[in-house]
Amino acid sequence: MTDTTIEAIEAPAHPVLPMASAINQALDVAMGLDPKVFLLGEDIAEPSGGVYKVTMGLSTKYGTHRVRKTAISEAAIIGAAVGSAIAGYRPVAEIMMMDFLAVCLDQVTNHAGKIRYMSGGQTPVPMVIRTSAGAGRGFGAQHSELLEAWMIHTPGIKVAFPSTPADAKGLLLTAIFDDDPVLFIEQMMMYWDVKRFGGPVPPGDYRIPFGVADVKREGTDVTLVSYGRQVHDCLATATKLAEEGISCEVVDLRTLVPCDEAAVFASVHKTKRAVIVHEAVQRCGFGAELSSRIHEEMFSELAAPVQRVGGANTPVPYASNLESDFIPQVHDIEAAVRKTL
Amino acid sequence: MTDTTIEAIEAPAHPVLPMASAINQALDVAMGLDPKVFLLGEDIAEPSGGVYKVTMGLSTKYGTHRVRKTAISEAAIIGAAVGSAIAGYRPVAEIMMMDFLAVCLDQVTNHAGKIRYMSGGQTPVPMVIRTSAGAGRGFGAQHSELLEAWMIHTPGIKVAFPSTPADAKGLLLTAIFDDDPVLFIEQMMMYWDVKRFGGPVPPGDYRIPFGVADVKREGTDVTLVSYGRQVHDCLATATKLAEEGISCEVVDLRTLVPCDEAAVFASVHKTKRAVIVHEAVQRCGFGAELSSRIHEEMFSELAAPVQRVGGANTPVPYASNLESDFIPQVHDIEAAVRKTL
Amino acid sequence: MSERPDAPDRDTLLAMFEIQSRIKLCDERFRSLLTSGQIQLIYYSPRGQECISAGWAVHLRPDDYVVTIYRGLHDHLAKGVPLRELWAEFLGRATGTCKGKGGPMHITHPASGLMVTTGIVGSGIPIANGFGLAAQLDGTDQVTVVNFGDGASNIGAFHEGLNMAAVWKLPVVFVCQNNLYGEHTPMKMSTGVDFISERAAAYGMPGVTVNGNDPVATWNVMGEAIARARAGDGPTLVEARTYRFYGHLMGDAMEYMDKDERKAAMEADPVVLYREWLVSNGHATDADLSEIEEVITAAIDDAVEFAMNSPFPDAAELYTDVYAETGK
Amino acid sequence: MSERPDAPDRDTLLAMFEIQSRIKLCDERFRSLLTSGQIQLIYYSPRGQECISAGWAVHLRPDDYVVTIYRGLHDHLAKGVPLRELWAEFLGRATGTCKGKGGPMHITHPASGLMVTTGIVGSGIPIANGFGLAAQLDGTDQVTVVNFGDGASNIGAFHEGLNMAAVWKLPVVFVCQNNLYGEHTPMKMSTGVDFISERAAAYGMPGVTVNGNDPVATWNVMGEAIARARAGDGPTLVEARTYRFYGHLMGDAMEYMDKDERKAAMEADPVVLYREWLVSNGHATDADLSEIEEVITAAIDDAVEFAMNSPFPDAAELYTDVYAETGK
Ligand SMILES: Cc1ncc(C[n+]2csc(CCOP(=O)(O)OP(=O)(O)O)c2C)c(N)n1
Ligand SMILES: Cc1ncc(C[n+]2csc(CCOP(=O)(O)OP(=O)(O)O)c2C)c(N)n1
Ligand SMILES: [Mg+2]
Ligand SMILES: [Mg+2]
Repeated sequence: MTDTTIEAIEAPAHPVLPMASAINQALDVAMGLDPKVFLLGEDIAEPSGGVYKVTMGLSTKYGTHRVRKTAISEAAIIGAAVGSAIAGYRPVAEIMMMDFLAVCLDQVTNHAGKIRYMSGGQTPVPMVIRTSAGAGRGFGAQHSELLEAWMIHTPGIKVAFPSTPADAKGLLLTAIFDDDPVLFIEQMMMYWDVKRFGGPVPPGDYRIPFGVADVKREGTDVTLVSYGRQVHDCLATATKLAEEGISCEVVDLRTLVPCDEAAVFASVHKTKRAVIVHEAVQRCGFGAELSSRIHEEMFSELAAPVQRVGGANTPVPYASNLESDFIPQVHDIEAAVRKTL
Repeated sequence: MTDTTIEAIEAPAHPVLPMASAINQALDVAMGLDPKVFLLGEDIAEPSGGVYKVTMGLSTKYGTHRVRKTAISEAAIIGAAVGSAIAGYRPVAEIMMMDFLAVCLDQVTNHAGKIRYMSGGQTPVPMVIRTSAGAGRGFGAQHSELLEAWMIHTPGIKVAFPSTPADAKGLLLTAIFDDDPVLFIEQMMMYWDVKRFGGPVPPGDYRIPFGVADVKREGTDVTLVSYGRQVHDCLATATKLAEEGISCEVVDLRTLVPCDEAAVFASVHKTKRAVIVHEAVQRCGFGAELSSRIHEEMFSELAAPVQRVGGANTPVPYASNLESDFIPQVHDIEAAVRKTL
Repeated sequence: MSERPDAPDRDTLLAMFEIQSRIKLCDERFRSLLTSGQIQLIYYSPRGQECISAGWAVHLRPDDYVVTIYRGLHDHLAKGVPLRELWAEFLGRATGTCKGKGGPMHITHPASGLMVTTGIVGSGIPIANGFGLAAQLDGTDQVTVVNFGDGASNIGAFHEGLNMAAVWKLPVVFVCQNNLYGEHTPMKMSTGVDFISERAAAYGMPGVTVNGNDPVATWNVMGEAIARARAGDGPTLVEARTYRFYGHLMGDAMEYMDKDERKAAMEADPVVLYREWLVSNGHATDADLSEIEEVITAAIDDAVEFAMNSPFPDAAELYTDVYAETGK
Repeated sequence: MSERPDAPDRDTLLAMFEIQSRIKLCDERFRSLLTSGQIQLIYYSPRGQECISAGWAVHLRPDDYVVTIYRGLHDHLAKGVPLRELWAEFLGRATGTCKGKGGPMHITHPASGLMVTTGIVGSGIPIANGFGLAAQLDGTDQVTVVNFGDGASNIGAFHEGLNMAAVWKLPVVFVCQNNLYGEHTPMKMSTGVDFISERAAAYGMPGVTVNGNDPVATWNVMGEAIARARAGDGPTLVEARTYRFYGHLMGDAMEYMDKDERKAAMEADPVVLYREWLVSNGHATDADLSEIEEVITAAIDDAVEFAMNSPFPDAAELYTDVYAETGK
């Protein structure tokens, strides 16, 4: 399957699409393949096809019994997904924005995440929670958070976080057919911006295995580890620093649970330096876990302490200037890289 | 104020009490000092005085208008605390067990934690959320979790986590009169076990400032950083290893937000080695953040990578043997210490 | 205790007695072993609520789904969870329904249709909708019965779950076992209505209150609600009024409960009264019922011995069943 | 449009008109500046819902509390949030109510009694109880009015909040501004009842539905509910039926809305009809009302200029107001 991945990324033949279309394709393919796959969430049916149009066309094609519009009842949405998953379905629930996980977290962590374990393996919960997330759109403190760290700290839930349309499609198809609950994080800013975030998307039933990181750029001096939209900022940083002869390798984790630590260690083994970048608040973010793991496993090899670049330790502010200061930017990544040299 | 602390810990004169009584005293003192302090939560009033008897006697003394029994409606409990706090009260809300934070997290993180910021400082939210937590009582996966990492990752909320009755009283009084929302974590196993966890409790209005760690044992070879019940396991480990001539310093953080990094760095500056211990799941736990901070600030000084000892990366199992394997034990701490030598 | 024109046939009457007795005898065994210190666990006695579970159980098929809560022993037994595996799970043994990893608060036995037991108040309700939705999408006539307490009717999950079930016309029966207390708090101190069934109207759902200590009345009400769900006519909220004989959990001082109220409830023990009614109305002889009880007692003896002699889970079990693949 | 025996005095009638017009004109200015690209922000138009806020506002004192949601401009203005600071906050400027850090979804202005604006559906309801509880404990007769939509009545916080308010008899008025849609979903597709007010009975609370586009009827219903709360007689659920003229947010294609339904609603513009009614029944001359409108327009001109010329917050503001002490 890794081959498929590499193939896909090399293949120029595939049509360039925005991430939203790639996600729509994955849902379409999954529903076509398996009648047990259905979608539920707020406003996801036609007309409208979701507030971000990600599920456009699907209720018309598969019917409103399989693309189910719900009330504003997130706990009921996740609960219905949990029960139907145990009963043999593969529900894909949409939580409109990641901050809203806070109103249904009990169903996510105490139930979706623990039921397999509490039942001694008798009742797996094969479901996906798709959620859009991220700052940068002037939505303010309650519509901009990235909370993957909460889930990573809660055993039982897998976490996928794509950076490209192809990865989004390949990871979502894998998520839907995975036998565990998967939180699938979609950074809103990438949905429809083809210019900045578009990419070639392989057709059909294209899957990317979980736990396999993707080296998006090879380099020799510093390893930049990231996921989601920040991978693009890491690539921009790498391009910028290349002009000075600083060679950055960019490792895109793609899934955080499971996490391809081996790929990270292999890269750091080569570079002896690492910078971890994510948009989520830095304090107690996933960067802390990965930084600890690298230090624990490679302490003697490291030429410098691992650096972290994350969101400011604040709620997300509204004012545009403050909001962009909150989000890690290329110059922040660049500064962190220099610290390791 | 730090003086009071040291004084208190030296003073043998003070009566030895279980942690539950120390917490009860703090609530009593606070309600006596300030009519704006009130309590709300499930079953907290007389008769019964709470399922763990921590609030015993208070509704009789202060009336049921100030010690308010509620329905099983955690979101309503925290919401009422948020609103009344903004209106000038100092509510102390009880969430019976920490796992139940998941049913009201939106009120905690999106509201209590962000309202000061979102209002540009106009509306502080001076409230406390007391919650009992921790494994070891055969309660299973949904009544045993420690979730401080979720809160530490969510700017706006302070976190206190006492290890002794005196600290519990001093920190709770500070929490109640602090102008920010404070999550106050009480490890259930310590409530009434005077033999193992009892200690002298200074009378009256005794306060311990936030952000001041307490060195519970001095040592020269390795720094053990912990909080809550695990501090006692660290002390036991230190006693055990002392027999071999290994000298452990035990730093009790007492509050995690704010965190007394200076005290940790000072100790590690002396020992060059550190082990961080907590009961919460290790992956993405607070140990990851602190380990990263130590590596980031003291990399060149460290004789060995910082080690972490946390809960297993699993839900909390029911079977007694598995449950104790889940919880970090003295032999785990000992093994981690040896790794640093 | 005269004859009841609304009573079911003899087999059903005896089937309900068998279930009630199984619950009563199992509970008595748990409490005696706990009191004597032979076993140690956190125990939520269902004693007093037997007739409710028996009332829905006899209407259900093995392929119908049941969801319940920490106070679930009566529901587990009513749905047919086998005694040996149940006892072993309560004792945290490798031979338990959940390999000892779930415990009493999380009994799960899909083979009997006991799908989820949750320790979070109210959270089984939205999950039950998922089972109902699966049956509806499958086009089967499977029914889901979800049990919860009076206190649970004040939490958000109740509201969201009942609304979704009503809007989607799900084949789910919401059984509120109203024992008048939520932990140490009387219902009237926490709840804006006198009857939980009044809340059904907020969802355009039929709601009914029944005396959950009256086996025949309960059987009738459950029968109607389950038939409605099976016919595809949507959900029902059934409030069955009952009483907790032994407070919230084993060791509860019950200082918050009215002594006379409790005394009266225990004197009107629904299982005892039902037994007398069966005999006095000639549905069974004392001997018939004693035989049923003896068979159950023997089965409990066997289950207790099985559980006590079962091994604890292997240490490696700590790390399995977290994800489909171990070691992620 | 004949005279109304149930109408308030002239001052009140004109006060309501002034509030409605302030909302209408402010909204029109926001939309025109957004359309012309002179400003950019996510904008939830309250156009069509003016009469509801005006209806409660004239019964409130400055020390009464109001809680609202992202679609809150009408409520903000009705409670008296000053135009300059409001506009500056919408534009994310240092001079805004919240120093530009909260934005439109979080307008807060305690001086006017506008205590909380939340972006999380339903979450203002439990918080409103806290203000009501504070007033009750203080022994004052302050009233709290909390505004939310029809969609919000399906989320758990609504249920928990109304139950607590009823049990504690809190001085809170729950105003459901029912504009028939929750984002892109018609109420009937998501809600088990036809009238949100029917849900009040589930808490033993009075519930009433009023035509929220009828200023006089709304004034009367709000007056009763607010008086009840002020007298210490507890909460009320008021459902005010209305319509969103411009969909969920600016840029909404509204393909999910019935064209004729929307056309009809906009033709029956409540602010326009009210203006005509005031004139035709001699409560005011066209000139009186035009003068009110001109004053408002001038104030908006001033506020827009103030906001546009205000600086963005200082970079250091990112780190302040997270905790009482900066830098924790
Ligand atoms: C969300 C949540 N809050 C609180 C608790 C603690 N708790 C366990 S049982 C219980 C009482 C529930 O009462 P009720 O719903 O009437 O069920 P009963 O125990 O009477 O059968 C409470 C408050 C919990 N388990 N979950
Ligand atoms: C808990 C939560 N879920 C979903 C959303 C996304 N959302 C924002 S507004 C809205 C619709 C709310 O409808 P209603 O309550 O009727 O208010 P209206 O917008 O019609 O005024 C939704 C679903 C949210 N903000 N919060
Ligand atoms: Mg009860
Ligand atoms: Mg609406």
